Amino acid sequence: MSVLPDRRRLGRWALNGAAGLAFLYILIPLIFVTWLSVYAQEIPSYPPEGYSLRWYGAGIANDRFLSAFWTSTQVGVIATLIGLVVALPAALALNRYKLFLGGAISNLLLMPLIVPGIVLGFALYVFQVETEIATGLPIIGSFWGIVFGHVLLVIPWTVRLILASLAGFDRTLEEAAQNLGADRLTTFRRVTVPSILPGIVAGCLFGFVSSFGNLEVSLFLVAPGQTTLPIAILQYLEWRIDPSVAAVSVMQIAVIAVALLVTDRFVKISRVV
Amino acid sequence: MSVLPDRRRLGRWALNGAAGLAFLYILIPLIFVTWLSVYAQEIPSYPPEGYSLRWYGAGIANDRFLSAFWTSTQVGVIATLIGLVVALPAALALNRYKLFLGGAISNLLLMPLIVPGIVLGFALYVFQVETEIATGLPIIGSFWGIVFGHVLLVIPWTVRLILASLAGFDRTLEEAAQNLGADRLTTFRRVTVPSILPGIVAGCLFGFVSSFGNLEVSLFLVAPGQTTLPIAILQYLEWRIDPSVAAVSVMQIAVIAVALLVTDRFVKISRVV
Amino acid sequence: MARLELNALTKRYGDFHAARDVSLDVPEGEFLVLLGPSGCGKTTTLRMVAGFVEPTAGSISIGGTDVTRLPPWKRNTGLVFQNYALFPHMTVAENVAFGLEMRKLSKAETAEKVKGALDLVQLGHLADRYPRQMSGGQQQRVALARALVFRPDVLLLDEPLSNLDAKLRQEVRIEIRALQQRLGITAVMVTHDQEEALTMSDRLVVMSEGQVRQVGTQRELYETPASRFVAGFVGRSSFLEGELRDGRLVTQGGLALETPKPVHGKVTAALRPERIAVSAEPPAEGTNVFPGTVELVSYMGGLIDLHVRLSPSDVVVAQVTNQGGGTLPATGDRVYLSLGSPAVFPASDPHARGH
Amino acid sequence: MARLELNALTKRYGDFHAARDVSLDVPEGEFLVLLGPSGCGKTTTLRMVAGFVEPTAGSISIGGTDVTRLPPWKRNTGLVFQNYALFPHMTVAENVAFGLEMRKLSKAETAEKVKGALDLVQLGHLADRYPRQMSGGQQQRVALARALVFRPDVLLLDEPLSNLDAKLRQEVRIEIRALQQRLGITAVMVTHDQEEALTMSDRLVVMSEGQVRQVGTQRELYETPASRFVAGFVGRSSFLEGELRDGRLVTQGGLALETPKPVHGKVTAALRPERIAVSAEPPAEGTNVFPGTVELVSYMGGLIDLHVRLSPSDVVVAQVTNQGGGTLPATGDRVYLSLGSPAVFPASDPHARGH
Repeated sequence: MSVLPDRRRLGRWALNGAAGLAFLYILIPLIFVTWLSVYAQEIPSYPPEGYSLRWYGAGIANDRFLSAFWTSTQVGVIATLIGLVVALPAALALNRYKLFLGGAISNLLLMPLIVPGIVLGFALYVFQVETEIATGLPIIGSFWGIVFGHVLLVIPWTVRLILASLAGFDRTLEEAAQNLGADRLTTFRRVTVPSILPGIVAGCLFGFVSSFGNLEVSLFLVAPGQTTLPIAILQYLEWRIDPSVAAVSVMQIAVIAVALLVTDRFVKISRVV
Repeated sequence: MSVLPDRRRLGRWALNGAAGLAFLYILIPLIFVTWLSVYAQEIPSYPPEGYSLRWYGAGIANDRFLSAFWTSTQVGVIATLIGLVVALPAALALNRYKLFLGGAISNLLLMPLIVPGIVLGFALYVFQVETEIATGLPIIGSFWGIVFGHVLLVIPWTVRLILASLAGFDRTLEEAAQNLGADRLTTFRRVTVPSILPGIVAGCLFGFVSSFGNLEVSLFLVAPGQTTLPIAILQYLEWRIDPSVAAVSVMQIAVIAVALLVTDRFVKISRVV
Repeated sequence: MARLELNALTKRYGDFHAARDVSLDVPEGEFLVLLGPSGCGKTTTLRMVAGFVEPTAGSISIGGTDVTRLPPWKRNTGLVFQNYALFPHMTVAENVAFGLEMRKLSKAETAEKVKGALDLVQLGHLADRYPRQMSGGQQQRVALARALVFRPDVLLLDEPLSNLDAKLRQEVRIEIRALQQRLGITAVMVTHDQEEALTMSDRLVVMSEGQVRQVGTQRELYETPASRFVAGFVGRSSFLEGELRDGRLVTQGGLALETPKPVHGKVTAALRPERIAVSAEPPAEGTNVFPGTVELVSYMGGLIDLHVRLSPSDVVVAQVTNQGGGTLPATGDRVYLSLGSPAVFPASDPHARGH
Repeated sequence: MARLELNALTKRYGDFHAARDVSLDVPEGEFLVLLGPSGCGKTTTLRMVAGFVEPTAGSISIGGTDVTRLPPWKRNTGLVFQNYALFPHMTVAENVAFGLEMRKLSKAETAEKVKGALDLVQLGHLADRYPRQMSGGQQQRVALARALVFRPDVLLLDEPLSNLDAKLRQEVRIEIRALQQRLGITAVMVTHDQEEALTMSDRLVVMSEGQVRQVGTQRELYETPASRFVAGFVGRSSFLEGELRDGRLVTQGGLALETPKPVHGKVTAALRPERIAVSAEPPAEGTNVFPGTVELVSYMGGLIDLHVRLSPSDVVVAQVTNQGGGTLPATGDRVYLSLGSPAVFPASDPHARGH
């Protein structure tokens, strides 16, 4: 067996160390919140007095968390579906036709990802208030008002990830299908969609979680009685800090991590994200 | 000139229409907030009583906005630099060596992008509180405590975008440089870095704006006297709504849009994002 | 399995003619090859037949039916792509079954035909593999089975061998030709590879700049090229440029060649390397014998190319067979070349017909 | 411009020998070509010389200095890559200047040498272009200039022509060879293309399975292949398998061939297609004359391949030159082949030395 020269090995260890450090950086806060979630006592002090899983039960049993969770899920699912319906043809158009200002459009689709959430929320609020004043319709604080806002958060993810998938898609496959007798719709359904499925799935996953976890936009759009989960957590924390919030947090992280890993196994997200 | 068959033209218009719709969806709220920012009156009613640029002056002149803007900028710049220093070697390691669980690591690096901000902020808060209790150091609410939290937001962007750049980098270029007499460090500096510059620049840009615009993490980590711009805006809005917030929002959007387009011209971000 | 007729087919993109007045008549069961440099319009022509490019003018008929305005999925053609274009998310059997499904065959009938088609290309045992698990040669055979299974009227092949390595190319070449003959199917292939074109086709079409330059069998094209372009593109040729004086072609370097037919003006003579006889002494007989100096000996195993300078401005390549033993001419040697009767073409236009 | 010596060079990955006991001695100014199928170890050998692969055993010396343990940047070799590997963010001139910069030459000297190197490859006028603005052939010339400008001890070429199209390949081939001779530089090239290897090299090394199989000039390899493998890899051969009986090689189909030297056991005879004489009548003289039936006529322009069946189990390929006029043999014709004296090798091992 040949032995790597010492300096080459050194470089290798340094790089691997850096990767480990980045990983730890992200992991450590998650480890601490997990630790807190199994504290037995109510006041988060150090060292803990004992360990218990009771706060998980308390988190799940909390009516406000539960109803907020359902609101967040409904908003997320519907916004994701609307986002997908808009994004799929939009991505196809951006990929296929040299649109007037196509490059600028596809960059501006990134805006909701990088414009501060508070600015985006305020802009949506202003838009909905002015529309409500102008039309007299009850928009602000309505369920569909929130959904409308969240679609804005979903679109950049779905459009960009489907575009990434389309960039790797060989269009001669579509010609092959048509040559074999498939009309345009059948070709799309049988060949195009299965080929860009990783992008579609990843786009929906990222779109959903960015809607589900959003605080800023929701803050502006929800009516007093109706809250999403991030708002419910924030309100709970204003009132008291106990390990039940940690338990709710850990459950969210676990669900997202599992969704990410399962989806990745199924469609290799890492190739498109 | 050949004429496209009618159905093919129809499909083309439908796709282009969808792209336009997605674009409008994102643009409309921004247009409304821009409109509000030039209202002459203080109460955002409809129709406006007249137009004026005075709220831009008011936004800039507001001391709280100004000091919060500086805090956000400092935190963002420092967090981005630290994030880059960690991310560059980490991305190189993930790209070059088949790390133990390398795929899982690179997926988990996405976590801060998709874990709800409120959960992330709470986890960081718990971590810093427990560390403060254990060590006695004044961490929570300190400038470096905020920076530490924001580095977590920056890392996923920098690592993923540098990784994307590295995936398109032909390593025979490094061999060519070494064959021509460049040692490992010179090769990295003269060949590798210029080749992955688009990923580095895009990673820093996205990392910075996601730190700059972050509300949830900051909410947990700032001390009462010291606020970032998103928190300052939120606090202002709790007290009153007038077009000066719209003006501040428009200025932020404009700066980010310009940064995006200028950077894209310089390094073709669209190839890596 | 039908006659294919192209009638003055033209495709224009703005001012650029991708194909211009292409007329071809391919009888049932013929293997026709379109040969030409890249950009000559051969692929555009094939894609017009498949229905992916709409002609600006002209018409296409398959088996007597005008298909010019039909979409691709209503023409019964089987197209084999350069990059195979197998559906990556389907198994080999599902790929081959796709065309039959579209034709709404029963499941039992589909399964039987798929099996038959895969056996035809000797891949019956790999029916459940995915394309990515197969070699390039196997993938190309699956693509062939997929294009043949529904009995297309015409088989279209778009540079089907160019992604395979040299050894495999030879193998698949023979296989495609044998299959086409066995099934008696009309086939049109596009290639830029001369050897492929010569060994596979019944007839060849040489194209350039969107136009058909010559149609004929291998022998017709090689023995009687219609233009200087064809003489240079099909087989190798050395060219001598000159002017007609006293019934002879006189080059700038002063060579005077006898030409088989009376020509006039500026002309180009085309010489086939293997038709040039090389000798150390002046030969007893022969037309157009000239002395020259060997400039380069290119040893290529069975063949040896001699680059011989006949005058300050005239170099020709002579090809001799390596018969083993004996001494080979070396660089600097003085030799005599018998050029024979060259084909002669007008010098001004490479596409002008010769004499 | 130095002698290159490889001494029992071996590279092992676990149980797999990428290269095994490779010993070569390349004198100053020689153009040596490593030829072999993919995976034969030729690229590993080249990369060991450049310093990118560390040998498991053996040594490398350049100009008498042992460089086995030196990193790539301390060896003075110039490597030309298959994909050119030009730095995309530098202009042509900056690319070429890179090696000189690393050697800390003054700006004036660098500029002068860069200009000289670019003029050498006739690209002086494109010094300020970026690689992406150039054709493949131009990029490869820039890569050549970049590898030559700092006067490397050895020029290394890793399949330098395989990304170029056929016409360009011929052109760059001649150019590289001419440059190498003009500069008198020691060069080692890796290729899997026979024609490239035969036309460019002073000497050839045939490799397979990590081992050197034969070293020699084109003529030595073609005329006296050391093994059945070399006979099949350099030039074309038909093979007849048989057993020795009464001093003759008797095939399964019953042919009995005279062999030049006494052999024994199971053997393989290798026949060069162009050394087989074809005639319609039994020839007056000749060794190993057999009647046969033409099975396939492959018309390839200047050459025609005849696949002739001599017995139920023996088919050989004879190559005849197309001399025009006259009638060609057709499929089904009865012909007589004079096979001449074949090279004979033990049948068991394709790498065993012949007789």
